[in-house]
Amino acid sequence: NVSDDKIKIGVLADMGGVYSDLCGPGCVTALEMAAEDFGGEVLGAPIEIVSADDQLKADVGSAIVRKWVEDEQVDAVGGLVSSAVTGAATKVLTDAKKIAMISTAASNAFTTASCSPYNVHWTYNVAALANGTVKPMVDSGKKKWFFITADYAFGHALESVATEVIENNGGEVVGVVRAPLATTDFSSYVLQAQASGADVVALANAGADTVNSLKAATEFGLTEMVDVAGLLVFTPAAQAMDPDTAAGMRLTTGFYWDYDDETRAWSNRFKERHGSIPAMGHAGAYSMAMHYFRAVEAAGTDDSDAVMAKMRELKPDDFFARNAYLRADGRMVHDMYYAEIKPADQRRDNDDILNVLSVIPGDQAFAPMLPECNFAD
Amino acid sequence: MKLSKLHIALLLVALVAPFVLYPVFLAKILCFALFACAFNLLLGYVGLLSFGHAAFLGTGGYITGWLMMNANLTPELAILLGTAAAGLLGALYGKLAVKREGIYFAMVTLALAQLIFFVYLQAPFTGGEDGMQGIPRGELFGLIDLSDNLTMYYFVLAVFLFGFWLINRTIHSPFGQVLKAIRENEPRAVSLGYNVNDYKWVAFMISAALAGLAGATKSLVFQLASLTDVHWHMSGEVVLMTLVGGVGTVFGPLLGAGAIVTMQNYLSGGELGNYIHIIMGAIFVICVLAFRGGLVGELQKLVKRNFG
Amino acid sequence: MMTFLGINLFGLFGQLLVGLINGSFYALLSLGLAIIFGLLKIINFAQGAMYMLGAFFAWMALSYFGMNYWVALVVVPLVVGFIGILMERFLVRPIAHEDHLYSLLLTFGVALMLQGIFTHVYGSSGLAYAIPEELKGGTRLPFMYLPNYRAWIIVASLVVCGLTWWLVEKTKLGAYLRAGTENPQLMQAFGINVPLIVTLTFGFGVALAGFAGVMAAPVYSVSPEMGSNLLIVVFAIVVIGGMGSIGGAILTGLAMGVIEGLTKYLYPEASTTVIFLVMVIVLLLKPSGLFGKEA
Amino acid sequence: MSTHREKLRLADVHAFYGESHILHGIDLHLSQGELVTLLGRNGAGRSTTLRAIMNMVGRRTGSITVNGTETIDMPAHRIAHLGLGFCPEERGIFSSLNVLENLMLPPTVRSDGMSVEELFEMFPNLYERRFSQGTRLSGGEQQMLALARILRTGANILLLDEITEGLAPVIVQKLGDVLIALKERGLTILLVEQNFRFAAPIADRHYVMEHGHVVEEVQAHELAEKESLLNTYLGV
Amino acid sequence: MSADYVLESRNLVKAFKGFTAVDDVNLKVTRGHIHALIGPNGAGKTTVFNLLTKFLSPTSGRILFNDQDITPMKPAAIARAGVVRSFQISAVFPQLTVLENVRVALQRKEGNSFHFWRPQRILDRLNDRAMELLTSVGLESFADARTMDLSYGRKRALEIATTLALDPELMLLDEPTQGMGHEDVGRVADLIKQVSAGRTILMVEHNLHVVSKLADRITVLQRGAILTEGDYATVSTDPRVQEAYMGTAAAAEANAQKQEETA
Ligand SMILES: Nc1ncnc2c1ncn2[C@@H]1O[C@H](COP(=O)(O)OP(=O)(O)OP(=O)(O)O)[C@@H](O)[C@H]1O
Ligand SMILES: Nc1ncnc2c1ncn2[C@@H]1O[C@H](COP(=O)(O)OP(=O)(O)OP(=O)(O)O)[C@@H](O)[C@H]1O
Ligand SMILES: [Mg+2]
Ligand SMILES: [Mg+2]
Repeated sequence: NVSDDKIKIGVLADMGGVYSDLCGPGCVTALEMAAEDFGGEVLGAPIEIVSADDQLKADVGSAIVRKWVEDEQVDAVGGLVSSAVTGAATKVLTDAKKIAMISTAASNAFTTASCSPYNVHWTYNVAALANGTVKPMVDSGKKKWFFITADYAFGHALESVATEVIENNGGEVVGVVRAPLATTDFSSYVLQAQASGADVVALANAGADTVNSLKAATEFGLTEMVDVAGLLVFTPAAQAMDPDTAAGMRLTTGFYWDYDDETRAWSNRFKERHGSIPAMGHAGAYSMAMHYFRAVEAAGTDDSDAVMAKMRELKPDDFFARNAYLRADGRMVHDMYYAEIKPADQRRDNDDILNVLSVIPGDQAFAPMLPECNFAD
Repeated sequence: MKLSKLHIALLLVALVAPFVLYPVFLAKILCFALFACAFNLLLGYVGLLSFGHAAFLGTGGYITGWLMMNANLTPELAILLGTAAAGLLGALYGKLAVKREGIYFAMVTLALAQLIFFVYLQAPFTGGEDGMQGIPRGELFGLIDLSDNLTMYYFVLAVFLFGFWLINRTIHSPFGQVLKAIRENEPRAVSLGYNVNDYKWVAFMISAALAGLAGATKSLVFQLASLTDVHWHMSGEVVLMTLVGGVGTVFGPLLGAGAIVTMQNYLSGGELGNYIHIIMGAIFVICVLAFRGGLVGELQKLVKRNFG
Repeated sequence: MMTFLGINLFGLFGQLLVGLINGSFYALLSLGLAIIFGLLKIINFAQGAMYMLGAFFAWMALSYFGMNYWVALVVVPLVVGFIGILMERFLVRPIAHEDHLYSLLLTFGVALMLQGIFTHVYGSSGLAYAIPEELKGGTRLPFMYLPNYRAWIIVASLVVCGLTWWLVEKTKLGAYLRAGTENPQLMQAFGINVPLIVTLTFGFGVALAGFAGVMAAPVYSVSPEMGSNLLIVVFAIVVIGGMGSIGGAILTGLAMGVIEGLTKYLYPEASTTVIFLVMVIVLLLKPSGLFGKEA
Repeated sequence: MSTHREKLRLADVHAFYGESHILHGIDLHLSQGELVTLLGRNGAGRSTTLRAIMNMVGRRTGSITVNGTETIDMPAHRIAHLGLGFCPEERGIFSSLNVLENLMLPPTVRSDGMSVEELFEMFPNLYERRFSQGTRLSGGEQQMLALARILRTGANILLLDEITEGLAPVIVQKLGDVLIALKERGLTILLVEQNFRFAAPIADRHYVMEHGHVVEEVQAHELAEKESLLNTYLGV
Repeated sequence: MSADYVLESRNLVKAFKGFTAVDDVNLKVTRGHIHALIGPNGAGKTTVFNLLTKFLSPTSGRILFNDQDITPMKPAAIARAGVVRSFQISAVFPQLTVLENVRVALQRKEGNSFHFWRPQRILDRLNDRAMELLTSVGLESFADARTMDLSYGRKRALEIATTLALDPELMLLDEPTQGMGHEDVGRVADLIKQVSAGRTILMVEHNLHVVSKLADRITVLQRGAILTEGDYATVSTDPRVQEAYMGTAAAAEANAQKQEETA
């Protein structure tokens, strides 16, 4: 009862751009591993993985997805990195009633403002980051916040969610600068942050922007005066930071490869194949694909509605998904981790980068479901 | 433009192609081909290198998209208005830019396009870098449903043929004759009493409007208008398409657009995605070193050598 | 705190100084481009990639050979310059007599390839390169904390810019260069080895980008994309300054740093756009750029 | 003849621009202190002959010896250093340089060139306009500059292409005097000239060219008797 | 009476940075004349031309064409008003055919030059007139040749044909015989004479033979100012002109000629 007698998964990701380390070729590897681990077939139909480079462009991504579902019988699309591409891709997928398996995009819109019965958002989202990183700091008495925000939707979303958390917990936002994407020099913004009298300077940006803004913060002595919080720091970015600069920085992540034996076992397998340790998106992509295969098997069909129902019904449980369940809005709720970047002298090697400080239970990390996004039948 | 055997053969190919290839892909090629042809009108026939043509492509797309989503218009009207908007923007930009020549012209157009990029980046209605998503394709003249890809393709083909015809007519019109003279010897054209800037300006507007038409159509095909279309990379890409196809040739931009879109399409899928930049870069280097005439230019050379 | 018309003056001074620092960096970058673009009339789109190479080579030299910053500052530009010479000799020269568009396309291709190769090998997240020991720390000024390395950027780039300006504008070499690009054949007939001068100049311009890359490594993250974004801004600076004017490129670089800095303070979202706004205005008022000779 | 040192000899020189074959086996020679003209109609190949000597054509074959040195395989930039100075038909004034820079541009190839003062005395217009941009000069002034420029280098074999073009008669007359003076200093001059009235009284010999061939050689003293022949070639 | 003058300049001045190229020039060109502008190199002749056609803007002074002030007009507008120039360096459209060159000029008056939606065919009705013009300069057999391939003299002839196509009231010719072989010089001089019928011509020329043969009136410029004016006999025997411009040889010839005439 499988359409076209195969289960075909597309991996749409940034294969060569700034996010390619977060979920590019690595996500292809992760999905291939999932397919193999599942035995290479579901319900007797072979699993096929195809992949494409979205070049971080919404139009390219949506065109690829359109072609996959209209012309190449793709059943579900994984990867999905930048929020812009993901937004465009989910639109196409929803129209075609195919499942979007979002592993790395940060925006919470896919389960709120633009939620859809076919969206599955697995690894993390901006709300979890804000709840994870911001709340403990506000609670510890750091009330005045300054934002250096990447001037695009993801940055705005991160900033607004974090602001909400700050204000709900008795803090205040004393200033915001919106830096254009891919700004090379953040010193001007750092000076503004310095002048603001904030307790915490929050970096509502990602990737190279985070690395560069932190660099400037250290250079201009900002880190000595106030706390700098990276709201979204993936392991590759943490590795790219100057260890002296980054040491002690707090962050929230959906996965850390060195957390326990289970995570290490999978991560080492991944590293063997891919060459570097997995970032959270890689692990999420694997975990989600495994759950999808299980659901297809349980449903006895690859019909999206049936599979989605099964995915919600079955509890995901593996090295990645702890205390996890898939909510009716497509949000996968699971344990998140509050961690800090290790100082250079405590690192075994460059992979040994985080100290997990605490586990944040999924229900505290993720915002509650909106009623209008409840797709349970 | 007389219909030659070549034209008829190409037209037949275009008519049957969607039964062999994915129609949306073909429609994309046609949109970019129209864009490149519009650009080539300026570069190839007036000698003006615009490095900001993305502004018009994007404007056509955004305006049409917004109208389709908010104004409840039929697609042909939305496209018409999108095209007109791009033409208006072209009128404004052209007025400023045609006063300059050579590299300065290129730079003025680039700078103006960057300003437009900024506007679209910040303006709320464009959706920022998420783009304008889920633009409905609507029903042509309120009758023909365009949501079917094949129907959409034939509509795009019709739009393209119209644009292509208009460009070729322009080149071979009394106006085109003056443009040619201006390109050859501008001071002489002035001394014959031609306000050369006005002619360049009109050519710029035509080119901008047609680029807008391409963008407008494209936004319907993909149901999306995004910043990619206004980014300077896009302005660069259209230069590449035209050069790869052959500057100042009738079919060059069409072929160039086809080649580049196909290449991107092919490279972005699967294993090669990783190498896309390396391979594209290598192709450009090789093209420039060995096939400067562009595809059409080299073909013409080959034909001449073997049959001429 | 001192305020004037509601603006925090100390804050403003800080912004101005930071702008000046960035400006001296722009000056350094636009210098290489101005030489190649303005004097040789070659539109070198690979200049950004050469800048990236400079930064990466510095990183590689340190990681693989233990070569420190100061040695790298001398060696890396030479290596990058040599790559430039090879590029000129084997790629650019064969198409020198063709339309300038082709050199643009060619160097664009080279830039894509280099960027692709480095992304493939080193990923895109960027690499860390520490500020050299000697320049760590900073000085506390009344209105801001000035890191030593930033001060060094100002000094180093002004010295390099000044020397280059002298070389091109005040020595006969500069006249040979300008004349050689205008009518190479006649210069040859005068007994000047124009191809050699062109090659060396190209190499020198590229080496400057390499130098800027090494300078940038400790303050910006070393990543394959670092050059491509900067390139177009630097092009704009060269055009605003006036093509062919070395002094123009330097002064405009400084000025644009300051203007951009102020924009970052007043309307940060527009900070990457402001330079293009300036460019439109300048080109409309003074077609050949601020310091360019009227055509 | 053997008393005079031979400065320049072309033997069976062919020259090509791309595919077009312009010179078809040119033979000519100049001895020290001679002033020889190349006559011919528009397009006969006179300018091309000069350009071939400087290796400024697409391709050239045959033999070109300068001061006894074979130059046919020499790169263009080494030829000037044998003592050749070339004043091109289109003048080649550089717009990116001012008048003085233009004047000082070509490297000196021998030590006994004319000084800048001497040149300014000869062409006062240039002195007056010495800081203007080269191409802002009037047509005639540009012509003066082009000539002055190579007189400075000390070249002792001059290849001059249509130097009286666009000059006022009074200057043309002065140029004639200059050429005679140069000749007396021992310089060797190959002159391409339309203005036969100018060339006839000062030249020692004339070569007549047609369609890329040298069709006639006329000594100065034969001018009168060969006038009708010249008329048919040149349409004087 | 001023109506006799097609063109007048009043106190025309052009100063470049620290240098006055044209200094208070009052030029009067009589209708129907061939008027020559001569003078030493750098005297300002080309600059005067540039001012009259607004390729340069005068620093001060006025230009009257048929008593109408054309000083503020744009170059193209001046051309349309009937003042058309040729260039010191040959100006043709090299890639167009010879016929098309002339047609471009004829086309302007058709009023369809902006019609980008109409086929080129509609220009064919201009072909007869174009051929007529080509015939008048002896180029009829080259009508379909690419202009690039024409010899220098023929390009000049074509340029004159193109200029004639505008039917200008006043033609400005800057050194029309420069760079020509003797044959061509004669041909072009004849041509100028021929086309001067019914219109006025202002020309700059260094070839005194051509000047003496064609010019009805001559203005001599020196250092930007008018040195003297008159017919060839008057001007050429003026000792100041002889010294500044003609040189002794030409002067001797002119003097001899004058003596012959008076004798
Ligand atoms: N760069 C070139 N490419 C192709 N053909 C050329 C080139 N330069 C000159 N020719 C051709 O070579 C021939 C000889 O030209 P050349 O300039 O030597 O003539 P010339 O005798 O000096 O005549 P002129 O009086 O016109 O200067 C002409 O037919 C001309 O068209
Ligand atoms: N744009 C300019 N800027 C500065 N000086 C100029 C400019 N144009 C011309 N001149 C100067 O003005 C003077 C007059 O130049 P013009 O070209 O009018 O002379 P001309 O009489 O035509 O001489 P020729 O007979 O040599 O062509 C010259 O000395 C020239 O150097
Ligand atoms: Mg010649
Ligand atoms: Mg003149």
